[in-house]
Amino acid sequence: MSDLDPRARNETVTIFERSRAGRRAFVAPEPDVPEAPLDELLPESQRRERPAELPEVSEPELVRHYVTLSSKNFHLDEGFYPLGSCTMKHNPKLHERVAALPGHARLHPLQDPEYAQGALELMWRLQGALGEIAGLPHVSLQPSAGSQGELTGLLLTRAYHEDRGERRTKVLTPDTAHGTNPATVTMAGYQVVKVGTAPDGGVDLDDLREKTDDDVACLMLTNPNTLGLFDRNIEEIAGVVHDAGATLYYDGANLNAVMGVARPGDMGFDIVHFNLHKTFTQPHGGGGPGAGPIAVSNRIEPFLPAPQVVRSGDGSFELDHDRPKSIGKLRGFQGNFGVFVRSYAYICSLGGDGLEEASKVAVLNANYLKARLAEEGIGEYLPIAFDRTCMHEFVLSGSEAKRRLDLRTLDIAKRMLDHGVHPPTVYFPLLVEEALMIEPTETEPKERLDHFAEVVRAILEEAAEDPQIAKNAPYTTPVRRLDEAGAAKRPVVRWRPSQENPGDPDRARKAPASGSGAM
Amino acid sequence: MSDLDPRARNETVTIFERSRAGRRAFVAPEPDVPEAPLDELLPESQRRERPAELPEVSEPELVRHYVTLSSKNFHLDEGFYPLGSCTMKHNPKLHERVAALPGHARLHPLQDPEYAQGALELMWRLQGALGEIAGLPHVSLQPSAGSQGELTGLLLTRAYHEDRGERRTKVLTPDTAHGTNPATVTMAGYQVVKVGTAPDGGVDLDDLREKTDDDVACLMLTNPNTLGLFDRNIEEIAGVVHDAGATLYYDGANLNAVMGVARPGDMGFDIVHFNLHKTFTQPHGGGGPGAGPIAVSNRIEPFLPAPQVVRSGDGSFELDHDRPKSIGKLRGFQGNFGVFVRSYAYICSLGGDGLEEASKVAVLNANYLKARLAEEGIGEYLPIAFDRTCMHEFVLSGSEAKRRLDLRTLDIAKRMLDHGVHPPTVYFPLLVEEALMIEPTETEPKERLDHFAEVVRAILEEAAEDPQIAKNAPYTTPVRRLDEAGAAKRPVVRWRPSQENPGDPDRARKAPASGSGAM
Amino acid sequence: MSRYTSVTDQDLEAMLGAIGAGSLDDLFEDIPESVRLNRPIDLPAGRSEQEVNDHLGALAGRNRHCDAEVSFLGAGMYDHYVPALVDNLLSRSEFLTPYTPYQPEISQGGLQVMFEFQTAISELTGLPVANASVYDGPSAVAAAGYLAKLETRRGTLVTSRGVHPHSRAALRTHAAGYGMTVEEVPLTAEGATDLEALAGAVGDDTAAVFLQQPNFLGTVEELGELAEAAGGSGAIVVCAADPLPLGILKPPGEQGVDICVGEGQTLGNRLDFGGPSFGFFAAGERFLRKMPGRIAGETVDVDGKRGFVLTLQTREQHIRREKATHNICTSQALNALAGVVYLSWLGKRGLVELAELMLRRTHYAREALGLEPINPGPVVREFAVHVPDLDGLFEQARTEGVNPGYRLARDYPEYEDGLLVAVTERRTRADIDRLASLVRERERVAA
Amino acid sequence: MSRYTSVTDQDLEAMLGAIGAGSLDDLFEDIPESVRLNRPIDLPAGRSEQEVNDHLGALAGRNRHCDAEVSFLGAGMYDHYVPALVDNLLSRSEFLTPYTPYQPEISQGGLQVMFEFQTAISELTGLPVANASVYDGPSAVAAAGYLAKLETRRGTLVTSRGVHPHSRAALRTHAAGYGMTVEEVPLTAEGATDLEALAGAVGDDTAAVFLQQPNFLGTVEELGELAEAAGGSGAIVVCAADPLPLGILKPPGEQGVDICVGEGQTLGNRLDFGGPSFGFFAAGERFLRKMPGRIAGETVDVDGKRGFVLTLQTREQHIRREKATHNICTSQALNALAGVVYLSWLGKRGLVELAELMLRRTHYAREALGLEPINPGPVVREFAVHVPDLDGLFEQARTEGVNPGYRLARDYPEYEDGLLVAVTERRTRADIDRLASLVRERERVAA
Ligand SMILES: Cc1ncc(COP(=O)(O)O)c(C=O)c1O
Ligand SMILES: Cc1ncc(COP(=O)(O)O)c(C=O)c1O
Repeated sequence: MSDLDPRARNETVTIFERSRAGRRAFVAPEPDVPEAPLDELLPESQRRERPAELPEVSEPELVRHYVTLSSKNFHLDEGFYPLGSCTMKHNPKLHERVAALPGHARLHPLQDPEYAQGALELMWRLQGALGEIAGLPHVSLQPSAGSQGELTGLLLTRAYHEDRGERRTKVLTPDTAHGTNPATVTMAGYQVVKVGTAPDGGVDLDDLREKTDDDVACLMLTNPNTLGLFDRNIEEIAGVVHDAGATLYYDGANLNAVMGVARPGDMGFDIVHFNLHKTFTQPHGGGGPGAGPIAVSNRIEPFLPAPQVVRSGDGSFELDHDRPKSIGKLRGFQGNFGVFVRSYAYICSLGGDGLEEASKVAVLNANYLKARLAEEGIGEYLPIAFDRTCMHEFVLSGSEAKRRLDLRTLDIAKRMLDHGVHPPTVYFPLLVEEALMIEPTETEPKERLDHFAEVVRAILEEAAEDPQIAKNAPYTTPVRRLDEAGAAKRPVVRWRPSQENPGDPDRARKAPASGSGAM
Repeated sequence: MSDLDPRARNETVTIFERSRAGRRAFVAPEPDVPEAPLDELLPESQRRERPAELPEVSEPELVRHYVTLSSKNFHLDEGFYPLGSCTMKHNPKLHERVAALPGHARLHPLQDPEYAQGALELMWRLQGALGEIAGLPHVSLQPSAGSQGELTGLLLTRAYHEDRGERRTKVLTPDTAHGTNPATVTMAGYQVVKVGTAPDGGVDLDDLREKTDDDVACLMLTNPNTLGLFDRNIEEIAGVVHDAGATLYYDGANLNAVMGVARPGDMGFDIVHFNLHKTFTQPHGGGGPGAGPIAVSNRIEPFLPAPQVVRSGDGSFELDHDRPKSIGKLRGFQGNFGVFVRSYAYICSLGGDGLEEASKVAVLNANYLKARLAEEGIGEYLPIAFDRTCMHEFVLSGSEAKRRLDLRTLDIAKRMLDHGVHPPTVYFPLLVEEALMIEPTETEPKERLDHFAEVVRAILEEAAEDPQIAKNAPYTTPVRRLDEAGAAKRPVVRWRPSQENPGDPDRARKAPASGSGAM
Repeated sequence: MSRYTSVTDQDLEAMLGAIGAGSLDDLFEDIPESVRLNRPIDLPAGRSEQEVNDHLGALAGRNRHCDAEVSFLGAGMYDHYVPALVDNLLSRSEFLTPYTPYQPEISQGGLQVMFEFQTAISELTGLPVANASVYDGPSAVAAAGYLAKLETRRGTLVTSRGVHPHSRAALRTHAAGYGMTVEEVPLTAEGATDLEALAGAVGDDTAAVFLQQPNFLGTVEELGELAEAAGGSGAIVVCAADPLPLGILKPPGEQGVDICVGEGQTLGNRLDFGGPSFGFFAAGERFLRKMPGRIAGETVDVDGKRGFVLTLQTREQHIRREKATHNICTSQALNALAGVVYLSWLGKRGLVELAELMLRRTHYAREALGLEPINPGPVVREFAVHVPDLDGLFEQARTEGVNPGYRLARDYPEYEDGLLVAVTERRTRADIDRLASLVRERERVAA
Repeated sequence: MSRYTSVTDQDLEAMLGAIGAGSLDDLFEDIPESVRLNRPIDLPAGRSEQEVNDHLGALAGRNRHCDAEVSFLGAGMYDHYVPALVDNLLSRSEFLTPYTPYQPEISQGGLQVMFEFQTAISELTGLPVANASVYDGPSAVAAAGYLAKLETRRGTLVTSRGVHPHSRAALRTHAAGYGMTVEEVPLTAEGATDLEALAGAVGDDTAAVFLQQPNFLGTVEELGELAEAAGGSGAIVVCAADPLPLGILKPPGEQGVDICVGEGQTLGNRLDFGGPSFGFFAAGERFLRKMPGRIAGETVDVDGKRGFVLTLQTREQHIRREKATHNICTSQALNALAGVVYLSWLGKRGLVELAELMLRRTHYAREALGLEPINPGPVVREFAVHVPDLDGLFEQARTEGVNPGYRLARDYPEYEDGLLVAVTERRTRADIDRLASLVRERERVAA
């Protein structure tokens, strides 16, 4: 039977197990300098005794190994990917082309600004565009991702308060907040204080007022929040926070809902981070790279990281390292420039109206899918958590499916894999039981949304007859459900040669999972 | 059950069926010239009345459509591809990079040679390398593929004879010849005369002598021939042909066996074609592009196609269009330059020894696999057609498998698809019953050869128990055996909109194979 | 051992052992000593990837490509914008590395692409059937000649001088093989095919007549009239067409043309100094079983599932051998893929928008240059003008990074001072005005 | 409608109908009027792909990249050759477009890549466990500081001035958050970390000590001695290392280093004007459950089939929230993929060959320049020298297309006339000799 199994043909073998002593994909360039004996150049004490055990494979087999691995990934160019909070929008191929231009890809980060004017102008233009979109005047592109943007925001908050001689100790985060928010609070040396959620899904104003005192340094908010709901009371919230002298931080992961419609700055936020790998379509790469630029108000500006890209009188662009009040550097050089190129290209392609259209269609798609999933046969099993018009995403509860069909959200998600669609984000936000967080994004056509609704319906109908099918799903994936508990209990986090000495060219062939049968 | 079927997720829908009126992936650049009314610019008589029915899709769906299609192809970077006579050797990724350089990819074919010196030098160097490898002094890169190289060779032969006042009418081809040889003979206005094969797999010398008269213009030979055997009598053969005043043509499809070991020119051949997409690793692209340069002896040189790349006294490179005796042009411009870039890069990477090593390992791999397939359990069902040391490929006969297992070569090939290896060339050459023509190439490691042998063994063992399994194979491919007879009887060679008028945006949704279920 | 091979010493030993050979050289014993090379190939030693990359980069650096100057060169290949998704899709191993799809069950991607390509070409040309590609435009013209021979058994081919010089050359070269003569019909003083001369040239022995739309000078031909005059005595009417202008031009298939062929480079393919690109070949139903090259057809599998195969292979060399309708085997599948992806990217409206942009810019350019036109009538994408001081213009323009276009004299002695100027969506109004100002400058110099 | 969205008028109507909304704007009713923008975003209008392509091309054209000059710039990122297969693999949608592998059953490609990456980093550093990447080298250093705080609860961090200035800056910036002070230990007159000063600086409140191998000046540090002095009082010894020299240098893990971090750009990543690249983070077994970032682990599925998952997630923000060992979420998976593919391309022997080539060229260059060295001892890939006429050298060199390297004064006032020269396999002997002759020329001018 296993011969009939399409998976039989790609057994799992690591590149290390494919290694055979003597093979090579690399040939060194001509040695053109004197072959001085190494011990004249390196002290014995610092010389490696045996080479690192890297694989020895030819180029053809190296390519096949990674091409075969790639085919085991589900990806955005394959199908629907409604992973809530991740904004899996289409990644235009143009962006990869322009990012690869030698003038971008082969530019050294310490190149004299005089010879990097194009790069600095691109960053300067991107700063301007992000500032306009956020409604805040000053931008730093440096942070490497959203979570580093958050940390930057809190370090700026700290610097701001300390500059005013204040030492505040607490940061407020709603109980719907993404995990990076509280984690960031701790890293920034603050103490987390949770704020509750009101029946309408927004911030519980009374709870907020009660917890906001002059020991509070900041309130971190996502708006629309992780329930996909826009907080109608945003102005009151801003008022409460500002009256207490605290800063208001905007987690920009959900910015894709409001571009051109409303701006965090106009809502009263002091600091905003952007996820360029979400709203501005940097490909996610299986977990990065991304970039988390921040935009801030005038009172925060003095503390921004160094260097800043500035335009000097003669119209040329400079890197300003001389920022006495700056919090310093979060990372090396000027940030993830390669990401800036893609996001800038995206902004150029869409323009102002295009960005506004993107947000409006994102919200349209979410509300349409929400309506389809409220239909009879689905809605009674997966009720919407907070029944309001949603923004770019929405959250369903699997509570009823669990109660009435003995079907957990995890089972529904795993069964989706057999249907060739990526499951939504599950079990987040925490306050929704058996949550399914669904974000279709604006680049999905109606057919994909309809198909997803039909898949959900089919899974629920199937479960009504036999829940076991979903409980044992998936069936058609390269592997089936994996033993995660076992993996954590006895962690195997690197490959090790089997018994035989690693030098033994035959080790791989002897190794269980390998051998020619593994081709 | 179909839900469990991995194929359910990629229904077959053409890009035309995905079309929805109003969608677009293309946005036109700013119109920057006066919007003159079209009827002032185009006569009514020549204006199109209704637009061509091209698909209307967004970029994201366009990308997904073709990415999904691509995943239905088996390819060389996925696994073993021993397709006899096709030399499916690894295609180095470097070649795609250098071919894409703007200086190559964006160079206009009519650019003044003064501004195309790099391209002309590359062609000149490639000509030199091919001449040295073939052992013939003059090279034309113009032919687009092997078969056009063959036609060029016969047109040169015709011009050569006519220049000497002779009108010959016949061309000899062995019965083992590839189909393009006789087809070319006819296109070149000659008559095909078949020469038989001797018991040792070489040309039947007696038959050759008998059929070689002064009406014979040329003998087209492949050496090693399509049986993978080197003709030991090549010198006698050349003698016979030359004594009759005919030319000796070398079909270079099998050159991968003898680079650096023996040269067609030294064997007495007058004209050689190369398949750059075989021996010199131009990727096959699912059926091209390729290139079929030719190398010729001095007596043939005057008739070579125009233009020729020449080096002038001052070391600069020119295109010589002034060739009074030239047969003219086979195609546009200078040939498939993009292919030349890749093959030249390949020659630079390997160098003289590397090319020789390539041939030697190709022959080693073929003989090793031949030995593995002669083992008990395989050899008795798939005997070797001509039991000699083979060169880069060899031919087995499925006669015994058919007789003893009721298993046809076609069934063996189809069953291989379930094992994730590409079948050999089947039912060619014609003189071998139920032929399997196997060419592993030098870039395959021993493990892949061993695995292939095990696959063949497994298929034969399985068939011994139940031949039906193979007869109904494949099972795990995107589609199973297809109705080719039906396709030829009622040819459907283009998509047509269903009943509804093509303009109807809903047509695709209504079309049977389409609709959202088809995502 | 090279970086592309894998035979370790252990492998070599084991493999020779299994073969029963003592050494690698034993495997070559069938090759007579007398024909052995017995010396290393006389080529430079192999180099590292980095060195080869740099060497090829240095060569490429000595070519002036279309981004390095403002170029109005056309004459058969044109500088169009190729969208990034074409490069990305063509770089996928799944499309780049397979052979011709002989095993349809594992080649549905490539086969469906061929089917979609055939559909798109059929739509553009207005003819019901198309193949999956031939080598290029000129060889497509030659292939049409061969088909005409097989179909009509007549002896002569007649072609307008408006057909691309390379197409006419390829036609002559091939015709010399299959034994036909080629006659040319001149152009009128307005640079269009001479209707009367054409009518006069066609006779009972004419197997086929060749036209081009737009013709080599960019003239929009009166295709209907010409086809009527050409087809009268039973000759097959062949039209070579540029696929992009077909977005707004009346399809040849609607004007009495039997076979429409053409150069596909303009459809998402690179210039590549002349190749690889692809040729397309579309025709009336009756020619289906005489067409050259691969044709994909729709069918179903044993489960009734929709699928595609190479069909009507009894036309082809590997089945019919000397009786094949053409000898072509490897053609241009990857380039045709670029073609259909590009056309799907343009889409129904995009193709029209692009063609109209080209049309308008062509006419704008002809006026802006203010030179005496060779073909004063309707033109698209290209036009020809008389330039009093052609050498002077080139000399100055080239030093200023402008390439004025193609000198007609090379192929048309009758247009001694002729310049052929091509315009695409890549050449902005500013580019055109720059060429125009150069022209005026030369005029001042001359005056 | 933009080219990335698909809502036709029919779609819009149908969708609003299903929603029960009258218009798109109805969907935004929750947003208070008072915070609405109510005007278009003030940005240029959208442009066609061709126009955006040309605009970005024009910007890129105004940067002088490493192929446009002979550059000896290093100081943290280096111009290494990236093999073509890395670009090709990274361009595959299968690797480029997925999110973090939250669904392991359909993410085995990405997860196995992480596992292989962790193995390669473990081999290079000589430490048993590694994570799947952090942002970059400097933030990896800062992350090690945070781990040290969680582990030791001590208050100060001590760093050698041989650690990259950006790493020290990032450490200070982060430490200001998690409330620790950072002390610096000077370099000796030979440009190595001052052993005694280091020993003196370390105390009972020292949470971690930071070293770099080779250090910022290219000096090969006596890591063993330093680690011994540093670790004495229970401080965690952290070493930042350049992975390529580790091919020939004794692994930090074998010399008493607890945590080895570093910048991964040199492993198959582009320069990209500073990012994205990746940082790696390797440590002793005991730190496994305190590591930052993703970690892939091997396991089996319900059929007993080998597979990989994200493991030990209880360290991470999405599970542990405020108790997480770090806040990192999105990291640098694609860059780490480039890293492991590059290392597999180099292979066991290639890494050594490349590192030895760099070592020899570095020493050759230092001699060829004939300038007074700042760090006369063993160096690899980089070295520092005093240049009497630094401005003059730069002025002339830049006009001749040579970039002499990095001016140390920017980060090290103590090396006012200091030049940091980096050498890779991209800089040939000829390139080095060219810089040397420039240096001598300046000396003649000065004399
Ligand atoms: C709401 C929210 N905040 C913050 C983050 C963290 O962003 P990053 O992954 O770029 O660090 C995410 C990403 O998942 C998010 O969804
Ligand atoms: C022996 C032989 N001759 C000629 C050819 C024709 O070459 P091409 O496909 O390049 O026209 C082939 C290709 O299959 C072949 O194998």
